[in-house]
Amino acid sequence: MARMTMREAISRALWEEMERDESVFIMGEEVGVWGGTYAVTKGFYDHFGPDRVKDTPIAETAIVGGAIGAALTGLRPVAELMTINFAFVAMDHIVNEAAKLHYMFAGQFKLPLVIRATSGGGRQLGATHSQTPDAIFAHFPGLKVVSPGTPADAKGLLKSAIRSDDPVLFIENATLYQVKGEVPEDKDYLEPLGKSKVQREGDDVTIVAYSKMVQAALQAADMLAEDGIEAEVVDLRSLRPLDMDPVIASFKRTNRAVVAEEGWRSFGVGSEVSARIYELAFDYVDAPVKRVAQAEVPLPYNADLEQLALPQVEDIYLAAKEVVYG
Amino acid sequence: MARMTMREAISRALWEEMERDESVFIMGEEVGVWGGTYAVTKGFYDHFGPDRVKDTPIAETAIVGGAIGAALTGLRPVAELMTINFAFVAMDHIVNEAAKLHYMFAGQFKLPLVIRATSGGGRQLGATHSQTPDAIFAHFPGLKVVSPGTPADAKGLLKSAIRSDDPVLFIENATLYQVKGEVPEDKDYLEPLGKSKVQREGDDVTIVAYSKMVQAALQAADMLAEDGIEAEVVDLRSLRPLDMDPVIASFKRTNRAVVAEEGWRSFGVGSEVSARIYELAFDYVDAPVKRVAQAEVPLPYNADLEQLALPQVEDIYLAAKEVVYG
Amino acid sequence: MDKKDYLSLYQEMVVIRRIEERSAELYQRGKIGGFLHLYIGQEAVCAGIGSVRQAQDRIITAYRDHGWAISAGIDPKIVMAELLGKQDGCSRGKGGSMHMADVDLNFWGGHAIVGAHIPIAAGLALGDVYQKNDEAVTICMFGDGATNIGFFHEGLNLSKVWNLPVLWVCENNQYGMGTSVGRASAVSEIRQKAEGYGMRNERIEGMDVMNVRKDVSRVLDTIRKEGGPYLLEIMTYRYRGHSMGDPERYRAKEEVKKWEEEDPIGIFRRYLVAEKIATEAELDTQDDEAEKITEEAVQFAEASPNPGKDELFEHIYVEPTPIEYRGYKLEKESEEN
Amino acid sequence: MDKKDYLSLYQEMVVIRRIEERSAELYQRGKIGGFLHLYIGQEAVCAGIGSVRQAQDRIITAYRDHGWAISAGIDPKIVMAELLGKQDGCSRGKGGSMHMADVDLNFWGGHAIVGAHIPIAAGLALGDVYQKNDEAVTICMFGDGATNIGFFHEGLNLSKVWNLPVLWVCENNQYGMGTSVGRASAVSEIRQKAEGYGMRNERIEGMDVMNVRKDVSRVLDTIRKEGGPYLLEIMTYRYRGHSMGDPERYRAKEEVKKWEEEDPIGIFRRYLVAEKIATEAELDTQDDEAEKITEEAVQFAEASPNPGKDELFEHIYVEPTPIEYRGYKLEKESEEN
Ligand SMILES: Cc1ncc(C[n+]2csc(CCOP(=O)(O)OP(=O)(O)O)c2C)c(N)n1
Ligand SMILES: Cc1ncc(C[n+]2csc(CCOP(=O)(O)OP(=O)(O)O)c2C)c(N)n1
Ligand SMILES: [Mg+2]
Ligand SMILES: [Mg+2]
Repeated sequence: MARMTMREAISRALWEEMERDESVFIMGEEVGVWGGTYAVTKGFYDHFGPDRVKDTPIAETAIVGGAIGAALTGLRPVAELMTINFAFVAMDHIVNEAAKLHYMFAGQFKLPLVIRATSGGGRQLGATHSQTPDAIFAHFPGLKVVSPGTPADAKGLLKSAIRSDDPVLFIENATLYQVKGEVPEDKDYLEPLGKSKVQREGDDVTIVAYSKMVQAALQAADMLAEDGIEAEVVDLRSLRPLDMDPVIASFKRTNRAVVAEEGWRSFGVGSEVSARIYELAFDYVDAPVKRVAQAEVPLPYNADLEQLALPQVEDIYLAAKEVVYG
Repeated sequence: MARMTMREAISRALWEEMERDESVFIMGEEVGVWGGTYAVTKGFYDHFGPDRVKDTPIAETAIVGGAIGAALTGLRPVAELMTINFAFVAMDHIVNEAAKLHYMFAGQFKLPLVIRATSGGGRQLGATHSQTPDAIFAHFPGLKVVSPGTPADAKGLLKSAIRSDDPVLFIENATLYQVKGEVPEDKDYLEPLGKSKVQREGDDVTIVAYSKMVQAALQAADMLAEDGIEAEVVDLRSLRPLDMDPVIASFKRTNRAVVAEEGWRSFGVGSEVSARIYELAFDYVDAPVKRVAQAEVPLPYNADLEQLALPQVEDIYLAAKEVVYG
Repeated sequence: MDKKDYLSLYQEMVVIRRIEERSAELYQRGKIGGFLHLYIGQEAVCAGIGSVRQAQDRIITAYRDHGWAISAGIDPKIVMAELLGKQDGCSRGKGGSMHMADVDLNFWGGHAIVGAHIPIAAGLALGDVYQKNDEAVTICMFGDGATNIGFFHEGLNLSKVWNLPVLWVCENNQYGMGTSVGRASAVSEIRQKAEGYGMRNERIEGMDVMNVRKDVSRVLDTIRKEGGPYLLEIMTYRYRGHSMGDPERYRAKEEVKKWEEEDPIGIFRRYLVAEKIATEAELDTQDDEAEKITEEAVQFAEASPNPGKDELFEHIYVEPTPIEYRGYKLEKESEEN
Repeated sequence: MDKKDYLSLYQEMVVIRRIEERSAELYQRGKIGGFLHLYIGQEAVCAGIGSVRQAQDRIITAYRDHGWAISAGIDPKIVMAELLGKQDGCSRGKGGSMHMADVDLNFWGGHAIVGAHIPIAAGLALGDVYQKNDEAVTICMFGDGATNIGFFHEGLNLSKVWNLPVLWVCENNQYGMGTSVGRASAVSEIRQKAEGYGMRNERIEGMDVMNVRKDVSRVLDTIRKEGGPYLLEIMTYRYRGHSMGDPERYRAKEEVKKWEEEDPIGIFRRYLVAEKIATEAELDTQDDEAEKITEEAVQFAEASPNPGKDELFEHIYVEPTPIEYRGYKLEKESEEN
């Protein structure tokens, strides 16, 4: 175990996988000479060289489309989209090509492909650069959508994503890069894709979250503990496949749940999780499931307005109290 | 009133609005000389001429982006995307530009824009051409998402969409084009955007649906009636804004609901509607809300497999019986 | 090429023609569904390229792909089975007309979103460069209409910046659906677009298979020798509508007629006779053979079983992954089982 | 131009420079957030174009837009207020650095997605053609990096096919973030891309505002007379990093120095003195004035109030529309009210 930031954990995962397997390479805007816009690939260009750390033109469909093609030849590209907001530029390649080629050609095509992108708001980047639209990608069967909430998971899940033979959209919340945690140093440390995980145990209320909201939920849980409420925090980690087992197991004990996500509420992650809780544990429901999410507005630049729109630790705390006390 | 197909109703709405307002024009692939791939704009080119019925190159970002620009100058473009599957090619312009420009520039930009696209499967067009991903567009505040289930609504809603000063994604289910119904002939017949509507009354179970599933729900309701179950069918008509009032009013009487959609279940329309029913009418719930939706696979070409994946009238019927009898 | 090769090339073109003709019939009879884009009129392009490309050259094309599937080496039986959506189809009935592929033959489909396969083709070539498959060229076809979409721009630019061995082939059949090149493209010669990428380019005639062979093999040699991409615009024509429901309001019957006189099969046939490579009788035998192959393909396809219900949930992912939600009906069924 | 115009043009360039310098400071002090892309070094482009375009000409650009906002006529106070996210900003603090606009001045923003505004610009011009605004030209700026994205291709092609009056301006500052033109673009002269659209094109020098004025007014005349699009590649350079967090590993300090010697403000200043249009002392006065304007802008912006909380839900739609779901916190608050 070593204490490191999520940025380091992700960087390590990439580095180790590139060392381990020659077929892994990185392509994207500014991943090379610049060292990655979020410094995740700093030092990679010098170490692995331009053939394995490929700076691309600003051309998202060439990045994802090119990575798909390379993956079809047996390579394991890690395509970087800088931010998920630019994923819309390559949307067709993500949801119509990457997600479907394996199926449409009845298994002939294999796409061991990872698409990395940062998600999330809170940095005053304005409406087009601050989205957390993770849920919409999870709508598409054929794609795997992963988004870690802790440094350890970031490492273990990214390594699994790279080793996976399926196309994985790997979403990193940019404001989590500084978050520190204990990370296993084992080079074969893998976390399974499509498995939720209990990040904190508790019997009074289940807080379901993923990515940044896991950190927020853990903080809210600490606040709740001071009030005598023990919250269990379940981290979805993957949005597709979505593993409800730990959520339902928890809910069957707590009978109360809050689902927290950074993105918009409508047609979001909370909608799906909430709907499934009722489907899978109807008889265990003691209070309406609460959704904590972003206000339904394009995010404004002004810092105060932006924070007003974004879900806060306190919102989770209040929601949890409400489901507990009614 | 006149009996006509949904194709005719949509065609009429377009024609009448173009006659009424010089600033309305159509642009898209094959809308002109060809007469529209689904024959919706047949005769328009000859009547309105090439300046108002503009054939475009195969360039979806030019179609939507160009329409946005034209709308900013005060025109009312109706941009046609042929099918919603190609909307992914123009995704950035739909969700990052059309949905956000008004907000980002604090109201300076107005986008009286309609984007028309056909949605839905069932015609053996294969995975990339058969999607019903309507829900994901409804995730974005700033965009209005409308999808009619009857010929009359198609006319009244499209006319409202064209007259609206907001960007509207108008989704037509291609397999509904042949469906007939009574349509008001009034040239100012408008149906409000963002309002759900009861299409059939009943006290035993609420079936929430939109687009093609409205027709399926009405058929299922007839079958249920034979079993002595009176279903109320609520047609959402708009996915954003999503009007829950008629749904909740109905549910407070029936205490049971089925939500039917053609698209995939996970992160779909049923997720949102189901989550909201519990939030808004928790104390009225007698049985778990049931979601009827498409199997979670890219749609295959083979007709039998495709139908197996698509939600059928019988599925709604069975789901309704289950929520009624438990 | 020896005589056998000539005859088999001729036969291949006729088979492609017949398979398309039968497809049209089967479509009318409801045996084929969805979109059906016939290749009739363009046979010299796929037959010409297919006969000079090497096994390591990857082939990738758009939805007008039956001819390409056959020229890449997929048995017409298998092609027809796919058209009918059967288990024995190359994509087991899941892909249909627009999604033929056979990876073992280095044929990478069949892609239905206009131009989306262009960046993918660049990626295939990147894969070869990365893996030092020095002799491999990726051959990527697209229509004239497809050259107006952003994918084309991003794919072509990348191929030039990274010097990828791609033969970009625009099959210019002069229309994208009902839109003539002049109404959709800023330049009337598609090859001129390559100038914007400083890319070698050429426009060639595509109705004469011998001509296609000659030019394409020369260009493939150049790419193999010098590396990097090359754009070839091949002039051709489709005799039928864009797909089966085309009202064909956009072109005059006379125009189609004029092009039908330059029929690629007729041209090749006259050439073979004039050059005394084959007699009319020998070619008639090939025609009969092609007829037989087509008939057998239809019979095979009709007899091939539908894919089983379980196929629906096969191939969503490579790795075993729980399908947490199926369709409602299937949920029911599995509960009953 | 009379002397007053020269002086005000000079002053404008200095104001743009000072505003950017102050922005950098304010960013360091945390008063400006998000991304901040400085225009320093490129002033001759916006000042030159801004001073020759006519009121009916629409201006649209990317996120490096402060200079464009000022040259379009937005008061530096308002620009600075937007940078600080204040109520008096041109986008009421909602847009920030990347989203300045003033529709009344025919300045259409400020767009943050690389190249996405290019098809929008084509649409603006289409609007003018449709409405028979015969004298209007849409002037659309984008970077060298942006010419590699599909939007560029689709927008340029459309403008040529429909013969739209657009002046396409590539501000070639030689890098897209850390990637030099040569590493991202198939052609080293961006203007060559226009050849792929059969579009008139030219590469001009962009450090000398008089030169920019001359060439651009000539080209605007041509467009007004002949219609249709024209691509102008304007060579320039940004002295600062791409945005505030740029490690600048991709270029040598000497290269920046070399370009700083060709400073557009210095060049113009020397020109004005050499041509005896103004004395050094007069220009110093302009500098002082610019300093004052900048200082006032900062003071104004600092004093401007934050937008009220209600602004959050303003401008989602033009039409009154129920906001069925707000953020959880706001829901709470509104219950309390
Ligand atoms: C992105 C996208 N837009 C539109 C379509 C619909 N469409 C299918 S084929 C076609 C015409 C393509 O023309 P061209 O590239 O010339 O190929 P051809 O059909 O002539 O072989 C169009 C518009 C599509 N499949 N994908
Ligand atoms: C579609 C998209 N991809 C990536 C980015 C991130 N990005 C912002 S600016 C930029 C570089 C653009 O370079 P250029 O067009 O030359 O303009 P300059 O910054 O030099 O003015 C990049 C890659 C973006 N905003 N949008
Ligand atoms: Mg064509
Ligand atoms: Mg640049």
